[in-house]
Amino acid sequence: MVEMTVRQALRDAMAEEMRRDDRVLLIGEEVAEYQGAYKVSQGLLEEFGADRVIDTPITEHGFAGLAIGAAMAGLRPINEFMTFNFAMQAMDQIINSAAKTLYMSGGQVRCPIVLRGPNGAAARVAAQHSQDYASWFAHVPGLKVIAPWSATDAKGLLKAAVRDPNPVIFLENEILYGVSFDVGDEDVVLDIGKAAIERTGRDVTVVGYSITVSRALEAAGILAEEGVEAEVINLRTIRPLDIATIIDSIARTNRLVMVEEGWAFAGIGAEVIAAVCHGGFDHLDAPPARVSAADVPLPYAANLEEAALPRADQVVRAVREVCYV
Amino acid sequence: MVEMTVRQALRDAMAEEMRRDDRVLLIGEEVAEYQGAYKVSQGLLEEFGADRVIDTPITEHGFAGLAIGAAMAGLRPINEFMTFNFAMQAMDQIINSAAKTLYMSGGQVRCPIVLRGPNGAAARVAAQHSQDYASWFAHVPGLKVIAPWSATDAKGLLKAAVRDPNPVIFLENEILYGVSFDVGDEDVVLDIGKAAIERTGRDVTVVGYSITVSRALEAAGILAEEGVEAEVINLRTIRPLDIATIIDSIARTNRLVMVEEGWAFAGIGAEVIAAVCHGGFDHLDAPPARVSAADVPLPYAANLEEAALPRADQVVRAVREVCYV
Amino acid sequence: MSAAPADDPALLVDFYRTMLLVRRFEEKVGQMYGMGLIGGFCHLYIGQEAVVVGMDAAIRADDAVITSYRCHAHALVRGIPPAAIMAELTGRGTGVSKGKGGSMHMFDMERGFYGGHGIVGAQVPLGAGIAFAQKYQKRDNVTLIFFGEGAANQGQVYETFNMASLWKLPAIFVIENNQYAMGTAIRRAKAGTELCHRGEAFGIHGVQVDGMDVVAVHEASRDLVARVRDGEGPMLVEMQTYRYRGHSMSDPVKYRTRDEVQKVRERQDPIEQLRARLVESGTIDDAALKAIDRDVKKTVAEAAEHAQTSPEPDISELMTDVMVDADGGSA
Amino acid sequence: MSAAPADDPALLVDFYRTMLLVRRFEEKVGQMYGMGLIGGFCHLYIGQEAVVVGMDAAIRADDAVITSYRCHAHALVRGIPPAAIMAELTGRGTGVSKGKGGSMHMFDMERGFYGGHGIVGAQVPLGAGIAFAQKYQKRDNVTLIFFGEGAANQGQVYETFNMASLWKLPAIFVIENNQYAMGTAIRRAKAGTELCHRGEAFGIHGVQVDGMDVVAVHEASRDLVARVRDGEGPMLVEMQTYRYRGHSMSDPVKYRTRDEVQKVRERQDPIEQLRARLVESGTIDDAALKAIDRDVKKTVAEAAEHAQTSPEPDISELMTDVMVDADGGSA
Ligand SMILES: Cc1ncc(C[n+]2csc(CCOP(=O)(O)OP(=O)(O)O)c2C)c(N)n1
Ligand SMILES: Cc1ncc(C[n+]2csc(CCOP(=O)(O)OP(=O)(O)O)c2C)c(N)n1
Ligand SMILES: [Mg+2]
Ligand SMILES: [Mg+2]
Repeated sequence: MVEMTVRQALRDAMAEEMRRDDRVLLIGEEVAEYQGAYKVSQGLLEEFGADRVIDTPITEHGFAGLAIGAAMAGLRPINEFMTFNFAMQAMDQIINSAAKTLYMSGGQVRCPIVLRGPNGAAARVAAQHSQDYASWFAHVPGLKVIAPWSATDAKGLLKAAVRDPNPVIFLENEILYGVSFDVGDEDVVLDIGKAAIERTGRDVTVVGYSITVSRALEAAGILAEEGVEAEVINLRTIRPLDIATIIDSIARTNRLVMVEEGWAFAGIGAEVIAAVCHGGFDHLDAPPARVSAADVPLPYAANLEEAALPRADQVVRAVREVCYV
Repeated sequence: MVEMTVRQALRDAMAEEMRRDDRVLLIGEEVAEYQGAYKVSQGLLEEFGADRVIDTPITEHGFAGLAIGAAMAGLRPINEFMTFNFAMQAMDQIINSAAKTLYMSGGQVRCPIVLRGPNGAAARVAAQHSQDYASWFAHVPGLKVIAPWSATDAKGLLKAAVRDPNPVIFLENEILYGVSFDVGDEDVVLDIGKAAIERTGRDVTVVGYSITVSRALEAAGILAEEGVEAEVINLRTIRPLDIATIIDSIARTNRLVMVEEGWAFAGIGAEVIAAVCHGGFDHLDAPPARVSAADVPLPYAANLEEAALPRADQVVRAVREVCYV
Repeated sequence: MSAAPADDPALLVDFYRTMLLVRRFEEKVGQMYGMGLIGGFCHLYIGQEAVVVGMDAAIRADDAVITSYRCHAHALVRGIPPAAIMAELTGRGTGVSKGKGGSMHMFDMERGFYGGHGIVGAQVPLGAGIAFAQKYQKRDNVTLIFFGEGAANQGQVYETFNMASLWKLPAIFVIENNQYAMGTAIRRAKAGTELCHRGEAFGIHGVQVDGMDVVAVHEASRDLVARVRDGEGPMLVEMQTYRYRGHSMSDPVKYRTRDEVQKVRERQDPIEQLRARLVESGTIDDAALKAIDRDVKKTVAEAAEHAQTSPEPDISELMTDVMVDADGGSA
Repeated sequence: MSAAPADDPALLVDFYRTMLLVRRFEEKVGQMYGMGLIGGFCHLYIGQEAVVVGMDAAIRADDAVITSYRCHAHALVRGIPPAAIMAELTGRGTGVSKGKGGSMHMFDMERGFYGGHGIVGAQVPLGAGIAFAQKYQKRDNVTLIFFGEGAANQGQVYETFNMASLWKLPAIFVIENNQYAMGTAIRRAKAGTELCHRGEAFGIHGVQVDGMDVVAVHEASRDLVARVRDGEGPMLVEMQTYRYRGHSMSDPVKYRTRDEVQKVRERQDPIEQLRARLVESGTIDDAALKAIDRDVKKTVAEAAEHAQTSPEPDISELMTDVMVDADGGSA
């Protein structure tokens, strides 16, 4: 076991895949000379050169469209959005070109691209820089959507994403970049579409993705002291959703709390609950609960920001409610 | 009672509001000289002149941004997207500027704009022209989201949207434009945020919005012949969602079928089910069911298109399942 | 370089045949749409034939082409069988996109035909991406990126000009200026100079060409293609052309007079112009013209027949092609 | 028109005072950020003072201004109390946006200050919309739309140029060319000609101005504002300027040498240039300079004090300002 930050894991995944396949390239704002706005591409320009690590002008619509076209023409671009907030400029190309063209062309035009970057809230960057796009992207057939939590997730899933022949949305988290995790030292490629049980427990199933897995685990620690054993599921992939793992867990715990950093309305929690109702309604001994961001644009003030984002104590409270304790 | 198409209702709503308030203007592609790509703005140029009925170049990002800026500066623009598919070009301005600026400015910068146009599938226009954006927009605080079904809805809610001091997404349906409905002949302004019960019934609650209300009513007709009485709820407004009306109905029927034309994953059906679980779990005698579009980009071929979109027979089947008949 | 096109009778006859094929094909499409055999949006290319025919003849089979929804002609001249295009229009399983794309979404990867895109302007960055791939792979190919004069107001076009110029991509931006974007005459939507200058601030050389004259189109294109292939970087050409029909089949065309259309047809029709030239120069005689006519009609009739008799896609196709399987198959 | 600024000593002294206020304010912000009193992204304006000071003095109080996230200076010169800006930076309830917006999102509707926008380029169409409203309401106002040279590559800028020109909107597009967009030097991101020409294809006249010389800025601005106010339509100005500090507080600035920065500071500093001019011309003496210095320091110190002692917003503010109530209140 070695310790590694999520940032390093992402970097290594890209470097390894670029070594393996020379069709893989990295394109985005400040990815080359600056080494990434968040230093995720540290060293890649030096190793792979300016033909494969490409700084773009500030033109998300254009460069994402260009990268998508390049993928259709046989390359395997990794397109970094400095943050996913800026991907809204490129939304049409992501949805109408990347996600739909394989189908519209009767299976001819492939688009093996990874669209990656930090998603959701960072620290105090306010409403325009803090949105979680998981539910938007996961809504759309033709895309795969991944949201890693640990360094293992980050590395194994990013490698899988690069190798996948489909467009993959890869939602990172700026706050997790600096967090260290134990990782196995081999060159693991994880399966897209499989959730991970990060902690087992018999009393309640707590489902999270990305940074909310940390919140869920914190909550599980607190709950354990009260004698409540929470099972914590890290979704890892959001589309396709590994509903089997979730229902399997609920079949044992009979209770569900969903924790997401995005807004609740038509969010991932809504989908998980609806899918659980469909496939595992009879397992539920209590109404499933959601812990989400407050239904507001994210505020800047420290106290308001803290109040807006999901916290472990809210998860604890929600668990107590569904467990009737 | 008079008969009126949804197209006329929308037109009249705009004309009446433009007569009432000279800050109201219509801007978009082909809204003036062409009288609207779908003829919704028929006659408005003639009555209100080119200063208030404004044809734009094909630049959704730019003109929607411009209209949003004009709203911030005190006008009350109605911004037509020829279809909502093209609003993806303007997504950043809609979300980051229109929805979030009031909050970011501590309540100072208002944005009284209506962003309207046809949403979802028309007939055979294939994947890039057929997306339902209801769940995307409804995910975001700071927006109101309306999806009228009947001519009454269309007129009363569009007038309310124009008068609302907030940004309103107004999702029309191209196929409904030509459908006639009985309407009261007075100048009604409906409440945003209130659902309508279009048919009462004791056995199951069927919830739809926009064109799926027609599917739900068709299904209810078929079911009635079998002795199953379906209550059909027309959401009318999607954000804020009138969950009270839904739960109230389920308290009587104990069963829920949600019909939406969009994709299921993190869709409006998911939200309705999650919200019902939260507020009315104990009323449910069966797992709530969803009828949605097939999880694919919409195909062109007639047979595939028909198979992809939700139909009354699927609603009937879902009702039978939740009613265990 | 081979002989100038004006001196190459075989090439000119070929242009004639192909333009006629496009014209007759589109006329048939119009009829079939009227009969309800084709659905959705359907945009005909009638009037603009010289542009795509003259340009396509200037590139190689391994080069790439991308365009908008108004794509039947581009697909035809790339060599996609007319029957496969027509079957796509009728939504049949033998269509070039298996019936899933329809009129606006034709693709043929084997022929370097990248579509067929429904969103105005979307093909411009995509096309630059194809050119980017050509350069990345060190192939001496070029990409033709067709878009309308209406699309030329979309911001992504300028973002693309900037990147294409910065990175010297082998892209040719072709503005098909047919004077109208739906019901909007160009002067109502475009401020400033002629469109051929719209790339200049980004360092992209632009030319304006009479897009009703297939020889002029072809000569200009040969020059541009040679320079772009040589690594000079992207270029822009504004083709001045005209569409005779409505924007799409559902357009009542109230924004211009019949007279305006009639004048263009009489004075500038690309097919008539070339025919007159071929006849005057004695390159072709009446019998040969008739033979071409017959041939083209037969091809179109067969395509139409095929498109009506082919079966709809199997219903199982609904769920395929959403994702490529990891093992490589599309399922 | 009033006297040329070069002949108006009071105006020049005022420029000096305001530029110094911006400089000292931003220096203080930098310190407070370092102390952890300010969070998130924070972009300082140091080096660029002449642009906003010279331009703002050319418009009226009822005109409008909109800019990017690098907005503290624009807010200050519009007359927003420094204490309210500083309290916004520390996220307090007395901040100009009630602490909800932070560094990038300052607004003051009473002073025609429309923000403070975090998305690169977003303010350009928004600004055109404000100009549209001015024209619609038949007011003789103008809107200044500030954006960076990096933002000048965003497509929405060209869409806006086209509409602003078509509709003759009273907008002035101000490119603050500070040579860098984050870590990207302009030549690495911009193909083609100088930025002042980027509007020409859309019929927008452009000028290039030494943005380190407040007098030059002001003179050019007076001319542009007068013409735009007169209904000549939109204009564009490229201000050549320089930022001394990193892009934001978290930028290690490895993409240029200290020497490069040092040279600009020594030779072109806007405040030093004006001071030298004022002293040489005898307009101001040492004592007066010191008094201004003292004044400015005091203002900044008071603002900083206020910003640290004001309470955080009440926690109930979390859920307010998402929607305006139908009755008109914001709740
Ligand atoms: C982004 C977007 N906006 C609007 C439309 C609707 N639309 C389809 S074609 C068209 C006109 C395009 O005109 P032009 O670019 O000149 O091409 P032409 O149709 O003349 O070939 C419009 C407005 C669309 N498909 N996509
Ligand atoms: C659409 C978008 N893309 C990227 C960013 C990240 N970003 C913030 S500022 C900036 C550089 C902008 O440079 P410039 O326009 O020159 O303005 P300056 O910062 O120099 O004032 C970038 C890339 C963003 N905020 N929005
Ligand atoms: Mg056109
Ligand atoms: Mg800059």
